[in-house]
Amino acid sequence: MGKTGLTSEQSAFQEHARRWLGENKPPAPPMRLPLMAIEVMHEAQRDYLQAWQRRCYEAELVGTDVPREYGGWGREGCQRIANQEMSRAGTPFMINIVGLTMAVPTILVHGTESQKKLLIPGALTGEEIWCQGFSEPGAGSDMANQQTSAVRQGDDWLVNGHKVWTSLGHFAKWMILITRTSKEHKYDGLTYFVCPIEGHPGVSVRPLIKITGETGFNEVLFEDVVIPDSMRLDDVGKGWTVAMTTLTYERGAAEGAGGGGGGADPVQRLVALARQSWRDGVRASDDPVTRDALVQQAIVYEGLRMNMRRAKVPALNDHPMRLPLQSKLTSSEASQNAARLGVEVAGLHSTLYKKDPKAPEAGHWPLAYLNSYGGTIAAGTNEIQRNILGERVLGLPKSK
Amino acid sequence: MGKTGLTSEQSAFQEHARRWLGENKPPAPPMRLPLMAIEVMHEAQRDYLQAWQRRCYEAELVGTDVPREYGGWGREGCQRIANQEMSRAGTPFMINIVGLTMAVPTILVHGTESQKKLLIPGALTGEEIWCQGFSEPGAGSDMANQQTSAVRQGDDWLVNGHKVWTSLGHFAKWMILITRTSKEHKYDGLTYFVCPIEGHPGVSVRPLIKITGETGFNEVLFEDVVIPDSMRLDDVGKGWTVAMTTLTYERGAAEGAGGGGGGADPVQRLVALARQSWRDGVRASDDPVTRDALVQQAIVYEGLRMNMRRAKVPALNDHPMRLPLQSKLTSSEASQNAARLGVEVAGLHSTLYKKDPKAPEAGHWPLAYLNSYGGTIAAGTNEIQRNILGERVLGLPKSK
Amino acid sequence: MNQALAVPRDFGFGAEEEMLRDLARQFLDENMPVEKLRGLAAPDPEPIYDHGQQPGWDPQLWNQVVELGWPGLAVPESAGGSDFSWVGIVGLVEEVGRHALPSPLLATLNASWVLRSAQTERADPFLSRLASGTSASLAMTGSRGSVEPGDVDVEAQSTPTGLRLDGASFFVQDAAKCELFVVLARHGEDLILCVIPREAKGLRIEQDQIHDVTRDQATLYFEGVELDSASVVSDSGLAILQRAWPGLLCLTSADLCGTSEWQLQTTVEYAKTRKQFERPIGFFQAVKHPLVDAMIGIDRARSLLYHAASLVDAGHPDAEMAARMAKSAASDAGAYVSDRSIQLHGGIGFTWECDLHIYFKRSMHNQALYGDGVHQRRRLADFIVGPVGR
Amino acid sequence: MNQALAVPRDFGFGAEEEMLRDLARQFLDENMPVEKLRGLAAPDPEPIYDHGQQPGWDPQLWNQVVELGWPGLAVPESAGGSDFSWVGIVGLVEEVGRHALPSPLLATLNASWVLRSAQTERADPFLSRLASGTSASLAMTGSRGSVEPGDVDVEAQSTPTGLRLDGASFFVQDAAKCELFVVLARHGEDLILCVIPREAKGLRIEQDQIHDVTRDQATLYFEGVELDSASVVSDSGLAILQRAWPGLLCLTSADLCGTSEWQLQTTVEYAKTRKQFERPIGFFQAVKHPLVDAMIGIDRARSLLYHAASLVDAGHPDAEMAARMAKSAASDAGAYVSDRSIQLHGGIGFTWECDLHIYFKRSMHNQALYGDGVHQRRRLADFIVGPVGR
Repeated sequence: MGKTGLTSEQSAFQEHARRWLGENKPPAPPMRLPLMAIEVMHEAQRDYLQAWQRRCYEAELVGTDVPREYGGWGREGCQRIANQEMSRAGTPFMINIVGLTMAVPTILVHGTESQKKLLIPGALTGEEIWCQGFSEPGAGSDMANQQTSAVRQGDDWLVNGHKVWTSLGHFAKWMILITRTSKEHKYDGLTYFVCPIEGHPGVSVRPLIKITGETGFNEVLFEDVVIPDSMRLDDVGKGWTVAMTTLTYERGAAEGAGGGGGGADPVQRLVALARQSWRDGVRASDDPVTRDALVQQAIVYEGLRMNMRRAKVPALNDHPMRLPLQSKLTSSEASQNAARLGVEVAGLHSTLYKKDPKAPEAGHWPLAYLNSYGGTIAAGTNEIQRNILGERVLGLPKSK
Repeated sequence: MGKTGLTSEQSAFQEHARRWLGENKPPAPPMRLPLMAIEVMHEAQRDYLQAWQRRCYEAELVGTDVPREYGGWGREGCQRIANQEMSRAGTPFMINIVGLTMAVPTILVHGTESQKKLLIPGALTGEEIWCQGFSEPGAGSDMANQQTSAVRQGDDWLVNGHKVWTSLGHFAKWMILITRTSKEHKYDGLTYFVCPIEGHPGVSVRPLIKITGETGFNEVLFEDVVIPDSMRLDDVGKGWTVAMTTLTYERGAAEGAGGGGGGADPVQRLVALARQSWRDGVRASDDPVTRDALVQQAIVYEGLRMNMRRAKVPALNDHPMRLPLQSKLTSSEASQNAARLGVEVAGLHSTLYKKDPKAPEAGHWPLAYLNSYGGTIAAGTNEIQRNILGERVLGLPKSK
Repeated sequence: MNQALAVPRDFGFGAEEEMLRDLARQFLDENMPVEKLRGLAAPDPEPIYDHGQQPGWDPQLWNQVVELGWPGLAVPESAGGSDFSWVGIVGLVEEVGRHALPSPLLATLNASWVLRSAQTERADPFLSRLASGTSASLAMTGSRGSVEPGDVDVEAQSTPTGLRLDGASFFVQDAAKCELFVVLARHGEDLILCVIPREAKGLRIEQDQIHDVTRDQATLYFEGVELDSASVVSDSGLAILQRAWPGLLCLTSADLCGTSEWQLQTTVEYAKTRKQFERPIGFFQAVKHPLVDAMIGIDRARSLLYHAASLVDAGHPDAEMAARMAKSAASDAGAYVSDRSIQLHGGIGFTWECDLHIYFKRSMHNQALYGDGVHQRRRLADFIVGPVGR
Repeated sequence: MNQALAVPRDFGFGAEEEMLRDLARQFLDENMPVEKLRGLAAPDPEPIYDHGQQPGWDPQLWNQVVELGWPGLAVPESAGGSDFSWVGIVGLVEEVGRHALPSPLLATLNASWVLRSAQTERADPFLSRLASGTSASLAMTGSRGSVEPGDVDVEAQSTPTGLRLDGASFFVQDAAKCELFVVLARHGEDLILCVIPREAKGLRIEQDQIHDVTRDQATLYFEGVELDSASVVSDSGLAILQRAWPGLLCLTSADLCGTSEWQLQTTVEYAKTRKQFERPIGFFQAVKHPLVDAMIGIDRARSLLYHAASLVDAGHPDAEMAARMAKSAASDAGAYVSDRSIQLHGGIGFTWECDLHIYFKRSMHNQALYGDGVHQRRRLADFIVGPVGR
């Protein structure tokens, strides 16, 4: 290993990724580009992002560390590099984020050989979009309180229930689904399935409208939906364990199959906004209180990047989960605070929304601020994240 | 009632208080004047403050609303005015703060006629200093978890136990004391006494040293201490109820017998500090980020004053306890934040402590910051205050 | 200091003020329950956010409001108004905010306050019209979105018959609902204050696309609008606005206090009923304590607000300082409670079907109007710390 | 951008760095357990705070530290040091902070770094002395307490035999423990850097009275101190200090990260054992969540710190920016965890007998040294937002 901490294979891959991204930046999209999965509403957005994922897959930037027999590229420790390079290049995010960062890692750990061969390749290319069925109207933060029932019927399971908060559900071919198979035990009564969505009898997907006024997440209803037992992941009653694997990946504790990218550095965007905004007769970028706030954001974002880097250096980590488990919490709050600062800096112009030609960046700041609550609420509210960190890392007694 | 919201008696009293305070500001003390009871360490401080309380008493600014038969002045709604005028005049606080704001109101509600006649007059003049015995090493925020035992022996009670956090204990003639008289019931097993302290057999008072390096509060040990039953306040097993009366007064929910005064407006002090401190080549008072922070403090303090005023206008209060129950929390955090800002503004000079001739205001800012934790911890930590507000005012379920 | 004695200890909030406030609460509880608000302001978002449709309001209800005399509250009795105390009007506006009422009421109260602050008889005819129910809005902001008066992009040129206006005025509140505009325009060295009807020839009103669904906002383009001399209220526009400013700050602060209190109480109710981990979520300190902090912030803002309004009523020189403190506190409390209301509701709080977003956006809009906390504090520093360099 | 490639992804924290850090932890665990620290630094406060006695330290332990070679870590091998990486020294200093070690180590490391940054052979004799255990401290601050280099109150005048110093230097760290002072003085247009022994004739050392009991601080009065030419290291003092600055910022940040981590872990342990309402207080979110926030703040500071140190090692032009970010984050994290550590301990945390106050004060002192978060951010704004007025 050289001075950079990379193996020679990794260094070569980094060179490749950087060069390819430099030469293959996608064309400007025909519509406002969503910044995260929860903003994907229309088919045009889907088509654009799906095409981009396919190209990244073919350039080996997706599925990089997945074994070749499941459609991946069989490298080691290169997915992280691909993600970082995409982020650095400011290219669009991977639309199949649920498939790549949740489903694939979970199937790799808990799936059978035939499940792996059936499900992983389409997730990597982006052809088969995935969604997640962990949230219910009654469950919320208490994820173990699942009510969607699965009842055994010979080789099949009969599923009834109601999932919410399902990003990408309206485009999904597959869902990772937690169900209740026993009412006797809260945690041990859960079982984890892969469920077909698109066109599957008894499944209805209805878009929910967000506070932004846009769609992008859904409720999914199950009425006597049949799932073959071959679509079960791991044992009956082991759903909680499987879900923990999934969430470990989603919460950033490990690397999935490639969820990189996601647009320009918010700090640079904020600085640009401040340069064109006025505060009491001076440019906001010249106002010391605004400058202090901008620098606070810059420090937070640089801290996030350096945390990611430090997480890979065992000697600089007392507890292996201490940094990884922070990342969902800290990155969602960084985005929220940056967006709120953008609203403040824009002043009266922050009243203008996305279709107003006078709105800075087509209403990006109020829109991003409203959307940021997706990040601080979904996938375990940040209150729950703080419990998890206090309990799993600091060893404090459980609050629940 | 006139346009000022005061009765004519109150207006006349206000005039009197203002005039008297204008003409009778006490001479500069021979030592650094403590800013709160927890800072009273030495006899010289006590003597100075006791003399000042006596003069205020004689000017009818203390005990103002207490009936004449118990040594007070028999007015109505005038104590608040006296307190405000003292605060406005920036005169020293009343040393017998525990007696005036806790013991006297409690005895007035729960005491017998002879207890009132015996105990109240000396508390008002300041001749007999009071302390409080509610805190124990094991109890902390869980005030009902008292372990100090009182066992009936004929007409007396035999008390054994250990109290801490006792401001003024080393000068006190009396203590208001909660004891456990039954182990069967957590809340109904408590009984409330008045206990002689100075020279009383079996009582030892030991000063504790604060993080400032100064004394000012004590631990008090009880070894087979005899208290006559005539010193019991209200019924056996009613101690929790009596204590709630006491704390209602202490937490600012009602007016005691006069605990006003307390020194200069911290915002003016901060501004003066900023004028003489330097930040990167400019005076801190010219630095916009410091200016913003100073104004934040000014808004908080003005808010505290206006809250006090609004609390007296029933039409502007949806819930009668909403403002009063906030005051301990908000005023202690205001003091803490102001002191911390002073430390920041002083920059490198904040490293200098009280005996350094170069220290701004003789080390006031680091000293005040360290002392401020007395305010945020004692008398129910601010965490407990937030529980109380959430439960009693907002009606949320109990957290404990 | 002695002037402070003239300010009543109860902020002047007496029986009449209480009656007006309680009446307003009852009237709006009945006539603008949240179910109605939702149907009116926040039906399907697509037409509003994507196709330029203006969010709904209830002109019928406005007629009732006019009958109740609210638009004339700040108008002197001589001009047919009721010359009500500002602290009383503030109490009313809190109720307006609590119900997130879509209406031209605030714009009209603001306009009447500015006209009144002109202290000239030339304003009387307009004040009379406002008192009898003509709605009006202020047009005084340039394209930079200055939140202080004086930065205008409308030029007045003398013509043989009077004046002629060219340029544009931005961020005009509830313009679609208003019949008159009180316009600030540059005329040589002066800033003049004039009043023009929405039908004026050469006036083009272009509605902004905003996120708040409880109001509208527009840009007024002046393309050779002719003014006769009766339309010009004063040529001391800047002085008038500076005089009026504390009052305007109070009304926006009051609306913020009202929305904030609704957000707090709605979230408290949810925290009492929503269960997680077998307990109402209000049991958890991560829910309870932020709600307490929100309450504390709102109470600070309200107390400062009543004080500021009482100084406006007294014509006290500290009114500007007090009003800026109130706006800073109200903006910050509004931002905090808005944030926590969504977060503590969890998933449902992120949906359009939950009413929270209506208040969130009204509050966010109000935080920016007349300047947020940072802005007010910059101005306050001159009072509290002294000018830079002294 | 390409320069960034030269910075190792693991911050250059390799096997040697890990070994040094682990050794330091073990050595200090054994030789400066908190019980010893308490007895040394925080016995009866009265002699220290009221009668000018200096807080205690262990000169014997310092001899061992010298034998371990720590004072020479930043000294080039040519001058007898070990030329260790800055990121490794930072790791060591974190352990020093974690044990709140009273010693002249930090002062000496800082002094050696400045001398080294002089990049002149005239510094070598002094660097050799430091490497062999002579302690030293920087004297470079004027009476205003400027946290940036250049504002000095010491004047150098040419004399027939060399130079003569008059004036005073303030806020000299651990002066009572140091044998040499690296002094910045004004000489005409230049700022010269010179080294004088504590016994120099005309040098009067007056100890400050400070709250931190784990260090000392003094004012040096120069009353005609004579300098020969060998004592003058350079007449480019300002440039040297600017070059050295990122390294100095890193060491204070590292000490802060160390004290903060101790405060966090100590409070976490207390929260696991202290019971209230029949539960360990760590059960309550009002205790748990602030501890998590403290951890997050410390981790941000640590990651930024290793990055900054690696840029110092690389001589990277972004080192100043990174070091200021680290100091801002470390100061803010230190302030937050200091505050919560006392508050969450409740009554016992307010007493002298509890060790928290020792760390609280060391942290408060370090927050001010070289400028707090607000100060660093003001300087950072020029990098991140660009200069005012551009």
